[in-house]
Order: sequence, then structure tokens, then C-alpha cells
Amino acid sequence: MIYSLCLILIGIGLYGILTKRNIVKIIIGFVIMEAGVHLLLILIGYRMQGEAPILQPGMKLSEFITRAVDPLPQALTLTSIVIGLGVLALMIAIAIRLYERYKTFDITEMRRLKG
Amino acid sequence: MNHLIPLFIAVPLGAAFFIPLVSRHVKWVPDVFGNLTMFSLAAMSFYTIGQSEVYHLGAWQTPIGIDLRLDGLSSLLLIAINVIGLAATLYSVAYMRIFTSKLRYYSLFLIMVTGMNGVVLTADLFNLYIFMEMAAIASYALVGFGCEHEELEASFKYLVLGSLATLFVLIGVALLYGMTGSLNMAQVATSMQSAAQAAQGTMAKPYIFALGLFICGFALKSALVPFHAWLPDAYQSAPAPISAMLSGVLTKTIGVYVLARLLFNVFGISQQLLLILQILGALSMVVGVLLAIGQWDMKRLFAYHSISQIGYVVLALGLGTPLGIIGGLYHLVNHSVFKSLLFLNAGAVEYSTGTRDLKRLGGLNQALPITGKTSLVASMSIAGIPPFNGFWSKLIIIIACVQAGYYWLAAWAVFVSLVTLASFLKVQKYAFLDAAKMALAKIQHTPFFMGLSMVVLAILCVVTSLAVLSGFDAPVLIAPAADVLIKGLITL
Amino acid sequence: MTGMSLIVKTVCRWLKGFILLFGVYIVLYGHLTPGGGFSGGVIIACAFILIFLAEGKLVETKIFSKNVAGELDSVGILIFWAAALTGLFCGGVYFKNFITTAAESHFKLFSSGIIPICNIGIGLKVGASLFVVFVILAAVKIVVPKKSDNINDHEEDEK
Amino acid sequence: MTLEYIVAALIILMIMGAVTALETDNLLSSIIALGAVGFLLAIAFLFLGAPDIAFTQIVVEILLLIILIRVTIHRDLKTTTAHRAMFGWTFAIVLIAFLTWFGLTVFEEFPAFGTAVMDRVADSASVTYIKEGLAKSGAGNLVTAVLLDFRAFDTLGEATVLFCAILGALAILRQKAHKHSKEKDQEADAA
Repeated sequence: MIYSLCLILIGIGLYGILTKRNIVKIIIGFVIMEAGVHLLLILIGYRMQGEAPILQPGMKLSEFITRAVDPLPQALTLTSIVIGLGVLALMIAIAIRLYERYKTFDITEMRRLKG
Repeated sequence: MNHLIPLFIAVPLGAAFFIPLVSRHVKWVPDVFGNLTMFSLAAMSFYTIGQSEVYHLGAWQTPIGIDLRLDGLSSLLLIAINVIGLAATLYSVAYMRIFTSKLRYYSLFLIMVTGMNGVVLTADLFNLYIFMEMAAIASYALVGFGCEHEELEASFKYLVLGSLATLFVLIGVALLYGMTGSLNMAQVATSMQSAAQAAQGTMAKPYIFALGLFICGFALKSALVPFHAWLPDAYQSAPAPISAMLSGVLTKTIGVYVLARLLFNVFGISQQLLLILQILGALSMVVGVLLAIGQWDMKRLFAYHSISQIGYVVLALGLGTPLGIIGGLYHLVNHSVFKSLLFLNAGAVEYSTGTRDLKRLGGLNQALPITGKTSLVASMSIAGIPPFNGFWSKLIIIIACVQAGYYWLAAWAVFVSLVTLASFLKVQKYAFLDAAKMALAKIQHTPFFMGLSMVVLAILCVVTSLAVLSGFDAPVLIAPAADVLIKGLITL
Repeated sequence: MTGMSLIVKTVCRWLKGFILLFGVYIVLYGHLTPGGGFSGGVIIACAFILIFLAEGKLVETKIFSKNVAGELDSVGILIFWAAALTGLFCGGVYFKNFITTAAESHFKLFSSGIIPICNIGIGLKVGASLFVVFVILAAVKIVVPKKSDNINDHEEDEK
Repeated sequence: MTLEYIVAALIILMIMGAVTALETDNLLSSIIALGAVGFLLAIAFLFLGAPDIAFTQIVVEILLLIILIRVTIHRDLKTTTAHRAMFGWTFAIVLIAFLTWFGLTVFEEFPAFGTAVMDRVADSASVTYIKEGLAKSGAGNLVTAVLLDFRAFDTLGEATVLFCAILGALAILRQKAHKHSKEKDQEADAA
């Protein structure tokens, strides 16, 4: 059930990217889709009654091993968040420049390229 | 361990980080550093011939750390990437004078090369995603480097579709990790195979879904036909050396190569997958070439031909026979040589005359002898005229089609080849042969470095055609690369 | 841009030190507590962005100009790159963690080999680069440029 | 079991926020709705045992919101809610419907929520990370250990991607891209 909800979130983001005309809305669609993907990764790494994979002084290793959640998807998510931020920065830069040129955020009015 | 392997990533990265730091104060740094780095990379790439090895980064054993894998296929791609990259940087020394901010150009260029080298070398699915994104982001910025209306629009389109593709790939990677618990390609392949054996040969649905996402994502990246919308705009708008890199190696590396690697070596090839590849290839071949015929902008015309030629490669790989795979890989290499040469020619024409419109050009053979002659070589190569490399690879692909019993595919390939010839006769006639439409005095001479890189690529067009003499039995380059795909699943 | 009201400026003057300190703590203790180079770097960038928003452009660019930030960006990532390459020369393998850690030094600040060094590099890099991003994306007002001479503050090199 | 319901409720709230963000006319409102999605995501991460990611998510969300608000605040706030051309629109709907339908069936065969990789695959890397991560890398925070020691190569790539994106943004936003306009070049040649 929970995975399906996550997939619906991804689907909503995809819908925003593919159908919206406003550049800012497309960017918002990307943020939503990325949120869905990151949530999916973290959900895959979860185990029931799990706790954070951070060892503190005085913790019993044997108990930690049975309860800690998977650290690998978390590392992947962190990496992916940073990459997403980079892509968004570039996207916003291009959006600002396009606004400067065309005085609008509407992509259907940007029609220099044909074919 | 062979320490050359991580240096393919470390060297260009170091140069890319170093250039912006220094060149605010010293103006000659970007040109010299960029070219030196690419030259050393090109030289290094020839040392990888015939080697195959798995490099454990950080000395961690396979599932714990990240592996780099060098084999015949990676070696072939490495040589293509770095040699074409060297030609493009040589060309940029003169060509990029018309733009500002050379330091950022070279830095982004080197990061793009790093990304491609990483994609080719890595044996880890998530690492593959990162390097793909690295190459792709650098290319988005480089496509929009001119900051005019067209450049920005093309760059945005490319950015949106490309990021969508990488998100698809990331979902696929997440699903594969959830199912198999590993990110290493060999481990994923092994556990998928054992799961399929346990279920009497049927693949579980998550694998199929991941496979579908991968095919969509990498078809978007390699601009196969239902997914080709971004390509003509991006190639038309980018600076000429970047168009050459994009068309010559980027779409092949982060599109076709990864697709072939995943389908043949990780998922294991099957009849249905081969059929999908054949359909994508055949469609791309014919749609690309038909759209190309009506174009009057030189770069846009070449861009549509790129779609068509990548169609040849994918079709040949989709035959699944050893001869087909050899033909496909041979055509991949040949195409990266002659198509980058064509884009560099278009850039030289634009640099000298200020336009790429075929209707306004004419008689350039007298004004620009080097560009005229090299573009003749490249046009003959792409159209498949006998002494040049394009002829041999297309011939092998057609023979492979016939051998595998797909007669109509062979006829299809011949037809597309004829249309390509017609289209390039048009380019030669309007741009180089017809009467001059513009005053000779207005035409600038081609700078030395641009001429040099075009001549080098033209010579490569002839040299690569000599590979056919070896009959592909010699264990150099193409035969070992094809072996990697023919052998199927990779193991630890 | 002269900045916001006096109340905002005063509060920011008090807050900025704590935010910066928190960011540095997150970077340095990334291998022991939640956080690390990236999140700490973003917090450091946020501290500067706060000053920027409150005090206005003129004050900010005097303290920490975009050129300096750009150079720190390169320096930070070069630290990380150099740590990786040193592994090749000292440990024999690229990205080898060449500083060994004794078991008794676990949970101390100077433990776990090259991880704190990498964290510092990443923190520096992320802090500087996100500040640059903010400056170029958000602080530059492009209110339909007429002669486009009011926005030349995001081009600093290449005469 | 209760945790599953909490996370499900959070995701439903996120879906509502996402729909609001995409369908509101006012750009400022939609960006604020987007902020709600991001912070809910951070809360979900906290529940799922990922404080590192929650932390990063909050910080990134703040930065993103500041930038997005500053970018859009003086520009056309009223937007058209109209869709793109009919073909693209129907294609998108068909694609999303297919993906969602197929995706929903996929998760029937997927390992159930809460069975982590360590419990299913005995020789997976995660088992080693949890058992020997501290001894091998010396870092108590295993996420950092994975990020900067076991898979540090990924992190170098990630830092490079950020570096490259910022360099790209600087290149895109530079004031003058061409040294000379083309007409000037030709005049200079003629002279």
C-alpha cells in the first residue's frame, strides 16, 4: 500500500512535468517527482521497528545489528538530493534567462525553434 | 592493480577544478590545460587495449565498495571518447574565441569527458547514474552556452527530457536494489538469473518494470525515434565542438553503450528484447533520414542524420548475432568519427561565413579548401561510398541482416543508405559546389587549429576503414568489444 | 538594496554567529552525529544568505564577495579530490582510507581517517557554491532590463 | 504496524500538497504548497529512521524555497492553468496511467514493506556496513561511513555534479556570451 502511494506521488510529479505550460510549474513537478523517488529509496531500506544507523558510545552492537535500518539507501538518497539540487539550480538559471528574453514563463510562447 | 583506470576520472576532474581557480589571473591556462589533459587522456586510452581488469576502489571487496571494470567494450569506448574529445578541444582553441568565458567552457567540457569515462568504466549501477548525470548536466550547460533565444530554449528542452530520463533510471536502480540487495552489475545479474531459474524462466514483475524504465530512459538519452524530440534543437544550437561531442560520443556513451551493457550483460538478452531493439532501430533509421531531407540548416540536417545512424547501430545490436554486434560496434566508432567531422565542418562554415543556411551558401570549395575536402570525405563516409569507413560498417550490417534471415531489414537499410546519399549530395551541391553567392572577401580563413582537427578526423575516417582488412579476427578493439556482448551475463 | 528594518538587522546580527557555529559543528562532527559536509555546508551558506537578505547587497559583498566564494568552491572540491588521490600514493589504491584508526579513538573528533578531511572539503565547497547560486539566481533582479546595464554584477571575469 | 499508517497519512498529505502546488493559479501559493511537501517529506524521513536525510531535506528545502520565491516574486504571478497542446496532453495522461497501473501491480511481487535487504540477502553489502562499519571506517554514523569511505567515489561524483551545475548556472547567466556580434565581424572583414 505504502509503495503504491509513493508511486502516485511520482505520477503526480510526472504529470506536472509533462502537461504544464509554466516553467516554474515544471520545476515544481520535478521537485515533487524527486521527492517521490527519494521516499521510495528510503522505504526500501526500512525494516520494522528500525532505528537510525548511527552508533553512539555505549550502544550494544548485537542489539544494533538487529534493529538498524539499511544505511546504503540513505547514502544514495543523500547523493541524489544533492544532484537534484544541482539540476534545479541549472534549471532555474535557464528559466531566469528565458524570462529575460521572452518576458514570460509560458513555454508555449517560446517558439524560435521549429520542426 | 592497474592504476591507469581511476586516473581516467581523476585527471580530467583535477584539471576541471583547477582551471577556474587559476585562469582568472592567467589567461592562457584554459587552452593549454584543456588540450594537455585531453592529449594525455587520449594517449592513456591506447594503453587500455587488450587489458581487462576489475579495480576495487578504496581496496574494499566487491559488494562493499565500488568497482571499476575495464574490458574490451570499455576500452573501445574510451578510445572513441578521448580521441574525439582531443579533436574537439583542439578545434575549440580557435572556435571558442567568438564566445566569452573560456575557462567555464573548458571546465564543463572536461567534466563532461569525466562523466563519459566514468559511465564506460563503472561496474556499479548507482555510480553509473551519477556519472550519467555528470555528463548530462555539463552538456545541458554547454548546449545553452551561447545564451541566445534558441540556445536557451533548446537547452531547457534537453534539460527537462534528460532529467526525466535520469529519474526513470534512478527508479529502476532503486527497484533493482530492493529486489537483489546489491548495486554491483555482476551480482545483480547473478541474482536475477537465479531468481529466474527458480521461477521457471519467467522474470518477476519488478524486474520487467525496471527494464522498461531503463529502456525508456536510455532511449531518451540516445534519442531513438519516439524519444528524439530534444536532439535536433540541441545539436543545432550548441557550439560546433559541443555538437560534435554530443553527436559523436555523448549519445552513444550514455545511451547506446549503457543500453547494450544492461541488456546484454545484466538483464540477459532475449528474443523480445532483440525485437524491441530492432523496432527502435528501424524506426529511428527511416524517420531520421526522412526528416533530414527537408532541412536547410546544415547542423539541423546533420542532427537528423545522427538519429538515423544511431538507428543503424541499435538495429545491428538488435540482430543479436556475432556479425551484427561487430557491425554495430564498428558503425558506432565510424559514426563518431565522421559525424563529429561533419559538425566541425558546419562550425567552420559558420565561423567563416556567419551562416549555416544552405540556401545562402555556395562555392565554398575555393574559399575554404580544407573544410571543403574534409567535408567531402565525411559525406562520402556517411553516405557509404566504398573506400571510406561508413561503407564497410554498413555493408557488414546488411550482410548480418541477410545472414540472420531478416531480408526486409536489409532492404530497409539499403533504402535508408540511398536516401542518406541523396541528402548529402544536396549538402555538397549547395554548400561547396554551386556558384558562390557571397563575396569571397567576406569569407574568413579557417584558423590553423580548426583545420588541424578536421584534417586529423578526416585521416581517421580512412584509417578506421583499414580495420576491415583484419577481418575482425585480430584481437584488437572491435573483436574483444563484441566478445563482451556476445558472452552475455557478466560475472564477478 | 539597503536591507530590511532595524529589528531584522539586529536579530540577524545576533543570530548569524550561532548559525555559522552550528554549521561548522555539523561539518566537523559529521562522522559521529547526523549531518555531514553537505548539510553543514548548506547551513553555512544559509548564514551568509541571511546576512545578505537582511543587510542588503552592499554590506555583504564587502565581507564575502562572489569571486572569493567561487575560489573557495574550487578549493573545497580540490581538497576532496586530493584526499582521494593521496590514497593512491599513500595507500596504493584510489580512494584508500590511508589513515588507520585505532579502536580506542572511536567516537572522538579525530578518528575515522580521511572522513573528517573530506567532510571539511565538502562543507567548504557546498557552503561557497550555494552562496554563489543564491547570489546569481535570487539576488540579481532582472526587472525587464532595458539596456541590460543594471545586471552586470554577475559577470566578474574576462574583460 | 502503526508506523505504516503514520507514513501513509504523511504521504497522502504530501499528495494533497503536490496537487495544490501544481493546480493553483498563484505561483507564490504553489511554491508554499511545495514547501509543505518538502517538510512533510522530512518528517516522513524522521519516522523512517533517517535523521541524516531529514536534516538535509529540511535544509535543502529552505534554500530552494528562498531561491524560488526570490525568483518568481516580481514576475508574472498569475499563470495560465491551460494545458499544453492536445497531443502532448493525451500522450502524457496515457503514459502516466500506464506507468501507475503497471507500477501498482509491480509492488505485489515486491518484498513487503519493512523487510530490509539485510534480512533477505545474507551476503549483501548492508550487512557488512552494519556489522563492521565502525571497525572498518571508524565512523559512528554509518551513513557518513558509506558516503565518505565505502562509496566515497559516489560522493566525489556528487560534489562534481554540484560544482558543474553551479559552473553551468554561472555560464548561462553571464551577461555577454558572444565577444562580437556577427554583423560587427563582417564589417571588420569588409574594412
